[in-house]
Amino acid sequence: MLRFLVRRSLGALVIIFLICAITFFLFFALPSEPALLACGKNCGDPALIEQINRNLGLHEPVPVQFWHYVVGIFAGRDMEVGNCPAPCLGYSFNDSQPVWETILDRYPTTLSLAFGGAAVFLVTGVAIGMIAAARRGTATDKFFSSLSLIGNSLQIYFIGVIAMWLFVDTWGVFDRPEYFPLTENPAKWFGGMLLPWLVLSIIFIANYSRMTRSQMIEQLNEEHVRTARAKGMSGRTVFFRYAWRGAIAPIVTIVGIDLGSLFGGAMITEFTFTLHGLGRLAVNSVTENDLPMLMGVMLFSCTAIVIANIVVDALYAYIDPRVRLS
Amino acid sequence: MTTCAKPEDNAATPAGAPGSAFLSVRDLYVHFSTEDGIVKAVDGLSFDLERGRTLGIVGESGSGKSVTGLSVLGLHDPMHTETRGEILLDGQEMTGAGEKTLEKLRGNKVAMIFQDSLTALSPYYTIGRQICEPYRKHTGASRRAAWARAVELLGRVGIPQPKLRAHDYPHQFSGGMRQRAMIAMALVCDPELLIADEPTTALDVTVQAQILDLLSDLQQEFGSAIILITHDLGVVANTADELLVMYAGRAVERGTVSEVLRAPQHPYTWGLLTSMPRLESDVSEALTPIPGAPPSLLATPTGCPFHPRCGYPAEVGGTRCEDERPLIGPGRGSACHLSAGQKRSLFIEQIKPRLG
Amino acid sequence: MATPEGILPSPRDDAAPAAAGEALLSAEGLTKHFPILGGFPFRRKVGAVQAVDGIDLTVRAGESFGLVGESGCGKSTTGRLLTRLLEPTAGRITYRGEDITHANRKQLAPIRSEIQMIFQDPYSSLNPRQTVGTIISGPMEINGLNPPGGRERRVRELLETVGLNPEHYNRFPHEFSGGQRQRIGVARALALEPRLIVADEPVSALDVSIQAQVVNLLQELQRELGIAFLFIAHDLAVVRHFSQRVAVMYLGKVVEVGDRDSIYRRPRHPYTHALLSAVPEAALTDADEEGGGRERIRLAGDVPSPVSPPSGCRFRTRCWKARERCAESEPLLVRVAGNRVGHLTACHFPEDPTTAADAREEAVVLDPALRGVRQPSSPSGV
Amino acid sequence: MWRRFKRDRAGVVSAYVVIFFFAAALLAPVISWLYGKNPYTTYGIERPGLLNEFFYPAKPNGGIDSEFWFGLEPGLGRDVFTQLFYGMRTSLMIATATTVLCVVTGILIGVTAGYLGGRTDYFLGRFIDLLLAFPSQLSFVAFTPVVYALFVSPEKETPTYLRVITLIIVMWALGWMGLARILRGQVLSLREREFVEAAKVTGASPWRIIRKELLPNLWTPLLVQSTLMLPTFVTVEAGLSFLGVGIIEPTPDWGRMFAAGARHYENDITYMFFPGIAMVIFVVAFNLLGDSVRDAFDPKTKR
Amino acid sequence: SSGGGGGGGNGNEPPKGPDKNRADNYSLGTKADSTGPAPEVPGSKKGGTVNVLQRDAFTYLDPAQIYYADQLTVQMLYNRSLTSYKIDEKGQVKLVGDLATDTGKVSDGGKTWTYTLKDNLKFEDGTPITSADVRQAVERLYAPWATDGPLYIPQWLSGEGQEFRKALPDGPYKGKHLPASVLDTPDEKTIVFHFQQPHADTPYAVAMPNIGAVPAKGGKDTGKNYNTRPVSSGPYKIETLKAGKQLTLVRNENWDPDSDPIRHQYPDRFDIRFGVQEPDSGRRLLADRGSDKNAMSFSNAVTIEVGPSVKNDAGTTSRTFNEVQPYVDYMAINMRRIKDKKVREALAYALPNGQILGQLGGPNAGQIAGNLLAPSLAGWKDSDPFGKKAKPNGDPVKARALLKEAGKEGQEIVYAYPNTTEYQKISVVVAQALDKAGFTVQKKEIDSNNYSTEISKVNKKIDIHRASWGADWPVGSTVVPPLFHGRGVADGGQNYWLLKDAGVDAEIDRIKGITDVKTASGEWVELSEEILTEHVPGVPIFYNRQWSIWGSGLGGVKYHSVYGTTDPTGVFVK
Ligand SMILES: Nc1ncnc2c1ncn2[C@@H]1O[C@H](COP(=O)(O)OP(=O)(O)OP(=O)(O)O)[C@@H](O)[C@H]1O
Ligand SMILES: Nc1ncnc2c1ncn2[C@@H]1O[C@H](COP(=O)(O)OP(=O)(O)OP(=O)(O)O)[C@@H](O)[C@H]1O
Ligand SMILES: [Mg+2]
Ligand SMILES: [Mg+2]
Repeated sequence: MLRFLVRRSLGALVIIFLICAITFFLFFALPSEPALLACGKNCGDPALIEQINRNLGLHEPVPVQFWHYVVGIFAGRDMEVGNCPAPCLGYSFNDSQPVWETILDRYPTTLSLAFGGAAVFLVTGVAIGMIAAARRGTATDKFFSSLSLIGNSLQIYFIGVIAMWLFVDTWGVFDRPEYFPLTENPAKWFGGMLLPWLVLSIIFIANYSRMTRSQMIEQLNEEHVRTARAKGMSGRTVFFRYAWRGAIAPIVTIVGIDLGSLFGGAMITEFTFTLHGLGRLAVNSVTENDLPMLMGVMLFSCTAIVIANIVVDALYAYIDPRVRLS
Repeated sequence: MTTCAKPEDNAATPAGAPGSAFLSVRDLYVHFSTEDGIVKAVDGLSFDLERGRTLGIVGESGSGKSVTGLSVLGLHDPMHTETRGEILLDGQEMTGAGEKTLEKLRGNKVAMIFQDSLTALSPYYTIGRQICEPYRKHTGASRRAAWARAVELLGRVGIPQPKLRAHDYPHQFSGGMRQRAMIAMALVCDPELLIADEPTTALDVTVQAQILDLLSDLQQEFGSAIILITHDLGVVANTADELLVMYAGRAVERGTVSEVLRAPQHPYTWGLLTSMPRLESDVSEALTPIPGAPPSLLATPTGCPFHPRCGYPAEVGGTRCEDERPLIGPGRGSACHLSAGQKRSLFIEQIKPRLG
Repeated sequence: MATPEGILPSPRDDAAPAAAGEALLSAEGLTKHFPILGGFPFRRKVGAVQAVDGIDLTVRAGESFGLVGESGCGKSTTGRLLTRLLEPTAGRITYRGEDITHANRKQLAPIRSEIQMIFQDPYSSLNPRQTVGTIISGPMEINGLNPPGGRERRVRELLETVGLNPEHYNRFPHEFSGGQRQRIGVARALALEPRLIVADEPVSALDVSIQAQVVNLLQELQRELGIAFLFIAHDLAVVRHFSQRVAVMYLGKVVEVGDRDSIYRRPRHPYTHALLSAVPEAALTDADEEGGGRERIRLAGDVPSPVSPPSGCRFRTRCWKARERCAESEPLLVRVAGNRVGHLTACHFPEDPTTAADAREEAVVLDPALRGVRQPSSPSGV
Repeated sequence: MWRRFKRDRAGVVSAYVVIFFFAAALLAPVISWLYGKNPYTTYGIERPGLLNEFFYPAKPNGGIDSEFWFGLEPGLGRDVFTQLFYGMRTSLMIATATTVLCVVTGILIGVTAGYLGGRTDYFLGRFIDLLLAFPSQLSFVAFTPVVYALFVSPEKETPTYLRVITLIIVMWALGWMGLARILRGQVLSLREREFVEAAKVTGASPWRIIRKELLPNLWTPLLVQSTLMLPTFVTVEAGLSFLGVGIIEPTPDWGRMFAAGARHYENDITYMFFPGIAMVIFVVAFNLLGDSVRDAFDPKTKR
Repeated sequence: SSGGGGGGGNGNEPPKGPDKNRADNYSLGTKADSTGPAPEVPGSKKGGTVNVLQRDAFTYLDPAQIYYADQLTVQMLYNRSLTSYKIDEKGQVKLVGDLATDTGKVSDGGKTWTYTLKDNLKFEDGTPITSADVRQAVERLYAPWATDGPLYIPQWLSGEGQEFRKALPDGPYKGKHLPASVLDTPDEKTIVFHFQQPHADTPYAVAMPNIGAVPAKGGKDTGKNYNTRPVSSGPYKIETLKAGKQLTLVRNENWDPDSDPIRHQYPDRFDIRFGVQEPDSGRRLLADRGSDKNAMSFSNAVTIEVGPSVKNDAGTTSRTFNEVQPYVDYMAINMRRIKDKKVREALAYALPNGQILGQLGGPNAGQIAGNLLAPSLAGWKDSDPFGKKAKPNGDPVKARALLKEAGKEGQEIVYAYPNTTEYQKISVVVAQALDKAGFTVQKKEIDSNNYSTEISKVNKKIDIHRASWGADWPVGSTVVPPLFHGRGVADGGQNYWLLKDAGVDAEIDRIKGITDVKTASGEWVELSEEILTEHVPGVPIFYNRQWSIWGSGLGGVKYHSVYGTTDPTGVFVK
């Protein structure tokens, strides 16, 4: 296990470095010109563009810039705007804010959204899947399966808007979505995130409910589940402990992937509900050619994804003792 | 005491007041619907069992022994299985009972040892935990007490270093150890009825002996009734009180162990006995299995299901064996059209010598 | 550990008439230790199950070699090692003179069809998503066998041979009873007409009639096709009936090996004695009832664990003859005085085949767990 | 299996619905010819009076009438009916191709990694991680124009087939990793099962074990994932077309239609209704079909 | 009205109401106009919080860097420049002195401009605002980081392009200052600009937010980092800024209403939230519930998602406006590739303005343009050389004829557009119309992030593309030179048509030299008309409109016709 973690962490570092390098070279070598977005209406002036490029540190060759970037992460660096302590991800091209702090400022929102949403779609999806599995082949099964699928076939930007219109603007049953720090006011935090969670989960639920349903059906037919029944375990225990345990592995896999990607920001949800998380930051940094911010967001999200996957793989061995970790 | 049963077609005559026997199975039919048609796994089976007694069930492989066991616990999936008939456990009807009632009985009053121990154990939980669970549920014991009980039982079924091995997962156990774990799991609540489906097939004889002793220990202590499903006639001979011989989903012979083994009445039983290898027998001689192939449960032969493989339809005469289904009476008896005299003389003349 | 003397009898010494073939598959010092992982959250190796610990054995062409022993003593592991499903921790496996200990899949390919295995747990060795037909015809397909009349016909034949209905062709494993599943496994192993079958309890779940049928079938195969068997079983009567030579294992070691008669009639190792004495027999005749009740030796003491086997002789903790020496030095598997050629025993104080029973009687200690449960009917004895 | 499937009524109905969708997509030109309109003509802005000042259909219900059965598209005023069928044609073709590619890749990589284990697993696993974590969507958005520039003269329109191929490749590169990881996880525990050993003993090659022994046991995640994948690709494709990597106007596209409809729902619910309902029906039917096929493949579920 | 007409392609009604954005609405205010306090807004009350919903976060709060409408709007609340625009309820716009007592005194043939600061001007911390602070504000524009804001004043003072920075390479931060011959502060209240050339536009140029006051002393000016916390000279000061998320402004107690002719200080605070998409803000303001009752937006417009509902809801008429903005959308023609004027004319006739506008929301979103200058420019004259108002959907017949004349039938046109939903649709109508006129269209979509970069490349392989421009102040001098002067032919320049004509250049230089704004204005308009008809460098498509809505709880919301946004200076909570 320790060996596994060490090996995987090393792999993760390599991956993160690779992604970092590739993205850096791709985006910094792209024919887009960030300077043009920081020149207001003065862009016709090549001298100004050069000036801006110097200000942004873009005048150096890309490998040198990359070197500075990497060094900055570990040792901090002196920048035109001032000293940037480690871990230094630079300053936004756009509003000159330190990238690291901006991301740290947005991350709680993203984490809240990801974890809360995941909790909702996991619980709901798995519950629906279990109901469907327990009553497989019946109308209940088809009804719940269809229900979750209808959710899936609609899109966040649509359901989100409708939900806001109905639940916030028309009936006022929910608070207007907004992020409040959990540490300051848990109740407000919950109230502010509830609607985004619900809407975010709608498109995920189908995947979980269907995966759960089919895995559960498979597991319920296993002989060892029959043994559990023969032991007098209650229907619930059999269902939730024995069958569920065997059904869990692929579900954990998708949770890992989904959570990983949510950690990188739920773009559409954030836009729909006017939340300020990494997703919005990512989109804005792309549209504004804000390369340091883009790199920063990317670094965060790819780290999250890689970690999520390591956790999933480590979990496999606990979920199924037959799996050997190496 | 008495292994009494009534003829299948004679439901009107109760053989003793209901509930007099601890377990009484009446006219049990278990049918599976499959791609190819209806599999009549159990086709009209009746038997009774008293407390403190052991009923051995032997018979053709695939003759419905395990299915019968499962029916007693109500473990068939009702969606795919048609179960008819009456199973009374201590006066309680099991076939129609609700899941809740059954849950309380299973693992507690009735326990079952499954045949296929690797697949019957959950691969996800440690052996210890799997044994603990029914104990905690049925006795309300604490986690620690239950664990201690599990370790104790593992020790009793002969698992070395039970404390350590209780933490193992089934795939880390050898076949025999799994089976013993399975047995420990069934015994953990000192059940009043134990259905042991080939409990010792994967065990070496010394351990087997130990297990069988353990079972009788249980019986002595708690007056439990045991249904011992096995192929090993030796085990039956040493352990069971009564014996039921099954063929194609039906009982073909029943009686006390010594009655059936020493004076068997049914040609199938004769076949079984003669095909058994013995430690003293001559190895150069091939074993003598019953000729022919086991019947298809999809289309069981008409009349006596054994008639295509039986050597004696001629003795019965006519086509009676093909047409008429022989009945088995209550108590000692066999489902065969041969007359009692014929049975006796045929056994003594033709079969007994071969048993040597 | 195996010593030079411990190596099994070479074919030259062998006097058994039935197995006149040369060594087909042999193992030297074969060892398998499973690591035990423990601890949370970081599982580390905390010990090893010494499932098989340096055994030597040879299966000769065309013979049936029986392997009996305590459950958990490493029989299945041995079978798996010999079929190269497990990577041995140490030791050497040779097949027809060729070292296959570490052969890879490509190198093994030509002999894969020659060594087959029947698995102990029939159900888990059957793919739940394949029909019986697919399961049995699979090996033929893999090895490009095209029996006359097509594979399906062959499968149906095989099904019939093992006493299954050919109409079961399209059924799935879970629809079968335990015994039927086991027969599917047998049919699968037979499909390739191999030279050697490692049969791990192939008949244990069968009723005696089918068992007889299968044993007869195997015997026929052995006789007519010269198929050799490594026959792992608990039913000593069946082993005796089917195997020309028998090895007795205890806790990862072979404790006694020899030809059938000599093992069953003149066992020298106390454990073999105990085994033979414990065979339950149906009292079919009055004679059985009266005189046939052989005395059952009950082994006392805790079953030692393969994780930390006892020093010296592994059986000593339960042996009625154990003395200091047993704890100090490990007995070698040798031909002890009084044994026939080829009968090897690993015991410092082997039983005298004739007087052993008497000596045994006093030494029998009842397992405390079983005390008072069911006394042996009468110690009158043999 | 077939018989088991036929007994599942919901499954059969779903199958018909799905077949209907694919047939309608294939026959779009025929439908359009019979109906006498095409999806490209901007009826609304060519004929005054069909659209109002906001360029929404002037008639109620999104301009449904005997001429335009499903009404008109806001803005350009094209015929929704033919657009929908042509759109389904584009979307289903792309989504199906992508799904097939993803499933095949997912199986190949996932099962290989899981089955071979060891170093292969490690590196394939890291490769998957890399792709999962890589900001591929952004990169594609950034680089598709560069790629187009490589293949297409800067003065010529990018041909639609190139867009289709690019889109398929992009979605393929984005989409197979999840399935691969799930399969890998499943195989990790399957390969320890005894029947795999049994196959090994008979000399089965890893390839055969994967195909014959493991795959049948992977039907469940495979079907569940792939049936969900196909409709998802329809919407992903719409999303990508907003980001500039997709099928663009005037090629009709179902996913894009739905997204556009969702935008205009307040003022022209009809425009969202038909593509939306079609989408819901398709997604539900396709997935129920997937479930039914799964059930049919499972020998233990009987009806 | 002069700017009226227009209308969509289908003869639909244009938005009603008087058109405030007309050239004759603009004038220079007198000294009297420049004295405070600002006239009371009828019904106004003090107190309350105004919630502001904005789509994009403000990139800059530092007045030195502000150039875009939304930031121009918000800075009015905390920043004062030398002059500012005073807009009355009728929409009359007067340029008046803000920090300065009037719009400036000119001397030296238009080269020297003198401004006197009003009394009682204070920063938020109570320190008085002196001419040194104004000098600070100007001199910091010389620092290398000050690249985003308008650079008219430093360039006029010290040289064109980036040349000027050499005069003070580090800005005022290393203790150096511009010599008095360039920028003079003879006393605490006077500031004198000595330009290299005469600049009649100076009163407008000093209305840009970066010609205001930045504390020279006390280390408050932290250079580039001043951006996060600029010191207020206006009625509100920054309370908190959560970058990218939220900005709150609270009363500045040190602001003296009597010194300010423009601004009020009614609400207690402004709570500005960023990231609210336009359809969202539209829906919320339309729904008018809870805290949204007191909400408005500076620059978010009513989009077509909610447009019809807003229009159909009679209750909203009192809380909306729909006005023409000083921005023109046009289709630029690459004159280096389409050299034949006839072909360009054919293009001009062929383009379907009405249909294009239709995809963006129709007449509510804009007004069909006849020429390249917005109606709000001083001296603007209505003209329609290509008959766009009569035939908003183009004149394919005439276009075809012209093309035939030129012998270029089937002429291939590479049409580039940003790859967004709307412009994809627009590409359909454009291609269709050009097709009808006998062109062969090659549509090239360009990633919208890179669109502006791509179209401003000199060697672009594009024949026509959409672009737009807005005046910095309502005089043609901020439109014609950057768009048409040959100097603008550079990568990144706004001379998208790549027009390089000696005659035009000379004419531009000539008009620049005119010292009277009024004359110059007229000349700019004439020049632009001439360029359009003589050179046909592009095709005017439409003038943008701003359609705003605010919550029913607010009063005093009006249109800021120079910035094209909602003016918050007189807003109060009812
Ligand atoms: N789920 C099922 N579907 C269809 N047929 C079944 C099913 N389960 C069991 N059967 C059939 O029912 C018959 C009885 O099975 P059962 O398991 O009771 O046999 P058994 O007597 O226990 O045999 P064995 O000694 O071999 O275990 C067999 O022929 C078997 O094929
Ligand atoms: N994968 C494994 N991991 C750890 N221990 C194992 C594993 N497989 C087997 N063992 C251990 O190895 C020992 C020998 O097992 P094996 O299966 O060979 O016994 P066996 O002789 O076949 O017994 P039985 O007759 O009961 O089947 C047992 O103690 C078992 O627990
Ligand atoms: Mg059975
Ligand atoms: Mg074994």
